[in-house]
Amino acid sequence: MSETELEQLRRDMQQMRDEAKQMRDEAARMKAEIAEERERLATQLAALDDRGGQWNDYLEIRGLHVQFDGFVAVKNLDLTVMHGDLRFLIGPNGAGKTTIIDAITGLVPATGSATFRGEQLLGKKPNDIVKLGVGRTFQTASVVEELSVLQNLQIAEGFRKKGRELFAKPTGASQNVEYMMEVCNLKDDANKLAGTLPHGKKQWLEIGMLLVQDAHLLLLDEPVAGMTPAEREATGELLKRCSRNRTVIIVEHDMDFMRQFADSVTVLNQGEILAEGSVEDIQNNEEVVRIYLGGEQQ
Amino acid sequence: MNNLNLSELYAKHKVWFAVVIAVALIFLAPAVLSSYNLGLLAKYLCYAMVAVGIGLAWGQGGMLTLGQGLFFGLGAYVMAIHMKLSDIGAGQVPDFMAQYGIDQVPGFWELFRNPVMAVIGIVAVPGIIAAVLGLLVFGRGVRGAYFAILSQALVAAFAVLLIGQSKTTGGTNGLSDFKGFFGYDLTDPANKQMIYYICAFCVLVMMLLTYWIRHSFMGELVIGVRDQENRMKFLGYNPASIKVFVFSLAAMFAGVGGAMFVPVVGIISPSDIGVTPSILMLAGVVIGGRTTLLGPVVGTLIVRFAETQLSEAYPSAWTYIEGAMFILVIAFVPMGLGQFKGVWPWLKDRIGIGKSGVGAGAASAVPTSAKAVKA
Amino acid sequence: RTVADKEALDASDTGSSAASSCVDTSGDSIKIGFVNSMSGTMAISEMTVNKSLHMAVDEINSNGGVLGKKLDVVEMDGKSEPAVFAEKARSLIEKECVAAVFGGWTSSSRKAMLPVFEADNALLFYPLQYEGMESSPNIFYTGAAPNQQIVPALDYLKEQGHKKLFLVGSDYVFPQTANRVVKAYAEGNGMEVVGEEYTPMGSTDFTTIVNKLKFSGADAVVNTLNGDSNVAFFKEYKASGLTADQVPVISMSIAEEEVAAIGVDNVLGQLTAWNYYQTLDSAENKKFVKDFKAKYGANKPTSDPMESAYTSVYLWKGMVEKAKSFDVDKVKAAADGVTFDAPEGTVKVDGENHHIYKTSYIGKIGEDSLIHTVWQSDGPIAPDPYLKTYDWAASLSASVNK
Amino acid sequence: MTDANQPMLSVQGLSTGYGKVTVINDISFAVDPGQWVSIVGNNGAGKTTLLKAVLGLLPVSSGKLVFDGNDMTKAAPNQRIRAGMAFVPQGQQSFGTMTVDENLHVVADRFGVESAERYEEAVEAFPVLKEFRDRRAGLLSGGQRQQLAIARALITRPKLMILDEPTEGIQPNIVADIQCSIRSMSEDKGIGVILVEQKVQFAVERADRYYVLAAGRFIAAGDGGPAAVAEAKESMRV
Amino acid sequence: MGMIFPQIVAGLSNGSILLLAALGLSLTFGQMGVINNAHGEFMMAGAYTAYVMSSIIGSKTVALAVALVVGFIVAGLLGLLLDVTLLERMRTRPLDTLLVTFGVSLVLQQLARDIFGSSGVYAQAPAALTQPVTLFGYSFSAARLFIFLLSIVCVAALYAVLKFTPLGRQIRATGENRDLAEVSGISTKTVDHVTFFLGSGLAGVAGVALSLLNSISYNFGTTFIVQAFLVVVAGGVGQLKGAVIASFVLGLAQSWIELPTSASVGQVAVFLIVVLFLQFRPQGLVSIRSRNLA
Ligand SMILES: Nc1ncnc2c1ncn2[C@@H]1O[C@H](COP(=O)(O)OP(=O)(O)OP(=O)(O)O)[C@@H](O)[C@H]1O
Ligand SMILES: Nc1ncnc2c1ncn2[C@@H]1O[C@H](COP(=O)(O)OP(=O)(O)OP(=O)(O)O)[C@@H](O)[C@H]1O
Ligand SMILES: [Mg+2]
Ligand SMILES: [Mg+2]
Repeated sequence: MSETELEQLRRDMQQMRDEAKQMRDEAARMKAEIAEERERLATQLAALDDRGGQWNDYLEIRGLHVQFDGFVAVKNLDLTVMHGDLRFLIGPNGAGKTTIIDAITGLVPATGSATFRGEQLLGKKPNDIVKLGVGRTFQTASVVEELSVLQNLQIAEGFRKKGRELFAKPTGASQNVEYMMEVCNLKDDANKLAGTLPHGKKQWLEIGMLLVQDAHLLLLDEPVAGMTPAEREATGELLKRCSRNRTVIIVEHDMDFMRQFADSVTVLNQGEILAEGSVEDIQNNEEVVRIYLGGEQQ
Repeated sequence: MNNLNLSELYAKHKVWFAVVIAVALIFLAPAVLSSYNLGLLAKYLCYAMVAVGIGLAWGQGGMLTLGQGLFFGLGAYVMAIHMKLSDIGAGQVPDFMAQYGIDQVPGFWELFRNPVMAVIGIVAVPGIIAAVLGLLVFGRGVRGAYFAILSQALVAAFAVLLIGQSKTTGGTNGLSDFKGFFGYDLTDPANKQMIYYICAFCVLVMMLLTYWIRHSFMGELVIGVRDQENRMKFLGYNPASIKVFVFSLAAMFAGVGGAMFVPVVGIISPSDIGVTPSILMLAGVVIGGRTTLLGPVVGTLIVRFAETQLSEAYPSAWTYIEGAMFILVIAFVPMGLGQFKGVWPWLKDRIGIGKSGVGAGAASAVPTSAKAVKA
Repeated sequence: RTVADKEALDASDTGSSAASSCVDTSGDSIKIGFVNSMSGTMAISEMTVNKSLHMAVDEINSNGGVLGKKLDVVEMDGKSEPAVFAEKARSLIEKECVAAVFGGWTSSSRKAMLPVFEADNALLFYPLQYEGMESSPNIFYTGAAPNQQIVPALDYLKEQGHKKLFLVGSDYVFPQTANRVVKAYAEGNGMEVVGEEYTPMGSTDFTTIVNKLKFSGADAVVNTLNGDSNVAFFKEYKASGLTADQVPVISMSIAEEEVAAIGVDNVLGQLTAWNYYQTLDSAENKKFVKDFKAKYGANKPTSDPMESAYTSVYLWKGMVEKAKSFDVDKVKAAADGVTFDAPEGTVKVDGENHHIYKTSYIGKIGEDSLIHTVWQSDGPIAPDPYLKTYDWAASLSASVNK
Repeated sequence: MTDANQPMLSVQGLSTGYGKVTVINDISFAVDPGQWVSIVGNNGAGKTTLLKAVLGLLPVSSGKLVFDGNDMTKAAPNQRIRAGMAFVPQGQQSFGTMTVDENLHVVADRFGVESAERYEEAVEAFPVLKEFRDRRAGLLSGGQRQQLAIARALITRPKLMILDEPTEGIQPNIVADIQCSIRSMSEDKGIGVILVEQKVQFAVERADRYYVLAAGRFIAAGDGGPAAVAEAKESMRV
Repeated sequence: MGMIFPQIVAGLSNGSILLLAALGLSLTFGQMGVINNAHGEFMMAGAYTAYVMSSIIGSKTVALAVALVVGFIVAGLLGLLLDVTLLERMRTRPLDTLLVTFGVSLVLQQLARDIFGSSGVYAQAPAALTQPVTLFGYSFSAARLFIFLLSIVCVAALYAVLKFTPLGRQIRATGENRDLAEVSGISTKTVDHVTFFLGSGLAGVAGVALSLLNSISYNFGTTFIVQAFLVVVAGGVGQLKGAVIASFVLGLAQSWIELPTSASVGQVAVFLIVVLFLQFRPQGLVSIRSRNLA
């Protein structure tokens, strides 16, 4: 090997070492940032005021039945989720989880009954259901792509506006919106068009919109799909916090996430409830393991 | 790079552009134009009123309405009937009815003999009919192309109906030969000028209204409904009512445009409101830029002016020009003149001279080495 | 700075009595205006009128013009839209300052222009047969009034022994008014109207109407359909097994031009009612047809509206020469009794209602795509746009007489 | 055509973006037959965008892409697919108005006599699809649709399989199956795999090689395997 | 009463005319989302083809057969040209195609006027088709019978292509999700062109057929276009079955409503029926439910 080649090699190696160092530094910096971010979030969450719920602030589903051209997607389902509960709804693909949410929020016709705060939800129009304090997110984020993040939140917040208010010029972000942007890490993107957000941020925006709606029954369809572990954690904490004075149902396939945050779990299979209980109960249920959890990885 | 400055200027001082237009319409035009040309301008302004509404309904609300002729016609016929009835004495019937041996003015027309009722009717009839149609159609989630086609069918049906009911509507002849306008003699040039002022005033008021709505919370809702109609339901809004509101407003604008068309032009007939005239009402909006406030008005004035000028010089060529206008603008400059801001940098980018300074605001954080991939 | 002042300044100093007339009579030519549809649905028909107008002007110019002045034509496109007709008429009068305007076809275009001509006290020569019930001091109607076309057609049917009439027409003013006349006539003359149907303009579906026709027991059809609809109607009529011998159709709007477009095999042997056919056997007509073909091509037929438009220019010339002035009021005053030996025969202006005396001809469509006279009125019929002279029409004229 | 020394897919200096916004900046990597390459990165890093560029769904602003010895930088997506790429897009996409069967046939059709055989192979792998073969794909649940999407890609027996977050919305036990089947694809059938994921463990654990994408650039790379998981996670933090 | 049978025939015949006019639209609108306002002008192109053929070919039967083929190709090529030059760049904004094609229709109409003159012409039909045929003692137009059969043949052919052939699957896949089709190995560009060619070609066939009943002029197509769109909308976009039912129902409704009233009322009624109908089935008669929000 010639001298020059050797020299070249040496130089290359040096360069690589430098790069490696740079990367390490970068990683360290990022770690510090994460820690900082966690702290910030924690303090913010602590500041979330406790709003008391009503005595009947719970969801009661009785005999919910959803049928599509003869195919029964949800079978005579009974389900009660109490105020302050963070309920996970899991089950194999096609079990009917999304369909339950669709039925409650008026997207698909269903029979039976679903009451929240004593009000029947079935048979009402989606926008009237929202007015009863029921909010949801969608499995595939559906935000208004041609409006900015801020405007999306304002719209979500403003559904009770009437008459004159509708025609007033929107003044900057309200306290509520400002706060949620902070919580959902959307502050920098406030004026970006929602359509240009990456997948994960859209999910955040969905959640943000749900929160500023001030809904008391929150239905989230795979909210953390497409989020990074750190973001999942943050989302989980936020939702946990929210669930203290609300009723929250989360549909998820991320079992880590479930284990970390679930208060209680309902397992659905072929439109019927297979099991219900705490996280441990579920994990120890052989049937659940067999048809859903499997060998468990991750 | 003069152009660039101009476009920046436009972007920054839109309001001043509007003011300049307003001043030109109100003070300049009557001073310099002959009575004949002022009449033409007044006619263009009538179409501009329709255009403002289309800009709102289509540009903002995404409702491509091919049937504004319906509302234009409703406003116009209410006005025309009023003018006919007030030309003649009480208890008499207008000439076109007499021709069919009718000796009693039907009740729904008699209503508009009263000037106050006529003015109310000009706004209310199109507004209410649009609201009813809107509730029927939007309430069931009909939108996009479906809506466009339905609106076209409706205006076609309306024209057939008008023609078929010639005993009460004058049929294909339409209504013409008016003597007075709310007691003012139509042949007096001073009154013609007054009518012009009314048109200019109406256009400006409509633009102000539109401006206000676009910049209010409602404006955001309208975009929300355009973009994610179903999602809006789950945010607690009834998309239908938002759409109905916008659609009715656009219909009212069209109605007023139609109503003013009658004293300005002196006739209203089904051929002014059929399928093709209705689509042509979109021409100015297309050219001027559907999403902007000024675009539809400016575009309409330009198109109608060009039509008068060119169709006189080259009658058959005008059809080609008109067709080409739709084709080229929509296919290549879909946002019309409103895209003016973007055209220059885009062009420069295409032919590769210089670096663009406009429109890169959003991109400034990212190195801009990429060429434009989407025109 | 009131507008009235400005207008007064604009008005030229011809010293004419017309308030806003600006006609320039000082030069050795005088402007006249044509307003025809050169685009839009009516262009096909109106361009034929435009051609014969030009022919008349060219003839007049080569024979020394009017009062020694050459005619200078300004043309405008009415675009088949009444509102545009009004606009262009105004432009011709106020901007171009023409001495008279020729043109218009549909009743709606005439109705749209009427107020303009009255307000500016200008002159319009309208060449088409129409539904009547109108007479404006500023319009000369050189086409047939109802009593010069519809009434003779009915007289003919009555004479031939037809008793049950079926009326079919396009849904617009002329057919509707014409059919009112038919119904009044039938009532007063022991005939019966067994069906009356209208189709939207441009409609091409006649199955139901022809079914109704077949089941109505009619023995003749009065057809006031317009343009393209005739093709679909006659094809359907033929396919349903009806024939011209059993149930003849007499058409009010099918001229030589249309026969070619409908296809002669579809309308062979059917009847028409007009005041002029290309086949008329007179010296004036032979010359007219010959000149027209020489100018525009041998395959171009001549028709009633064209002839009427051609005649209208000569009538105006006659009036001006009688008045010795282009002034509108003087021309109007001189109009009564002006005659012209037109291709259709001698015509005469009625100064009262501004219509003209015309001879009526019933024709039959022949193999050669031309229309051949089978019946004609005894000399020119006096125009009676309001049908005041017919007893059976009392109810019609009463409603219009304010 | 294939030059023994050349990788099956080689991407050199690729940059792309939306409009004026550059999202992917000067990226190079290569995939060999039978090699499983994972690209991990946080959301918004540009993973999907990178894949779109590789597939030709987005025009590239600079750089070069060679597949199987042919320069395909400017080729239309369908040409790349026909050349042997297969793609499972993000978001459980399928032809919603067509039945499950038709969804599969639309791909299988291309293979003439072989199409029936390939079709059977695909439905064997995913029993749900067999069960719902006549249902419209748009009515399936999210996870069922995802399985359909993978089956559709498998039918082409690709040389290079490109998957964009294939496990999103899939039940845990099937996720494990998917991992296994990807491994067997590359190992047994010699298919090259590009897997894009956020779930680092899933992506890196059994991969041959991994890259970490952030803000449109690779910020780390290494060989896959259980040991590499922590490493990759570390460089991905935030 | 004796008119029942003839009226049913009239209604079916009208339905088949609507169907023929709407068939191509149903394809291009349903599968590609293109709202082709120039469809009527493609029909006009077909009709003029029939005219030209009947004037240059001696045997009118041969002329008609040739015209059907040539009309298909002429209109198809016009469509292809339109697609390649304009529509291709507008795939992402289907609503805008409505206005572009309106411009195209203006231009084509004027072009027809400049080429063939503004007066109507007519194509001589084969003698057999101009005679009445007698069925159960009633005379009917043979041309209408021919059109009825032709429309059935066209529908069946189109249905078969869409449902059972690889091309059909590709057309549907492309219509639904262009990117996904592309990454499934379908050349969407080609498929789109083929689809538009077929759809426009069908307009040409319709034009040839309808020239048997009507005169041919530059506004030949405008007579049908609004109603054809209504059929597509009422039937459910992209749904052949829906289009078939909708056109016959509307055809029958129109002739029956027209019977006691008038043609104008019949026409208006058809419009209103569709508007009211959409109250009950906003997606049209036959619609495919999807779980997507958008
Ligand atoms: N509109 C519909 N028509 C017919 N079948 C439907 C319809 N909507 C849902 N289904 C069926 O109902 C079942 C339940 O679907 P659902 O979306 O609720 O499942 P899921 O539990 O949310 O699954 P995943 O976890 O995959 O999202 C599925 O088999 C699906 O095919
Ligand atoms: N159509 C678009 N127009 C403009 N910018 C876009 C568009 N699509 C994506 N982007 C931007 O490109 C960047 C990368 O997006 P991309 O979808 O490639 O991310 P990703 O890594 O796949 O994220 P995820 O894991 O959430 O799917 C993001 O910043 C996003 O905002
Ligand atoms: Mg689901
Ligand atoms: Mg992605």
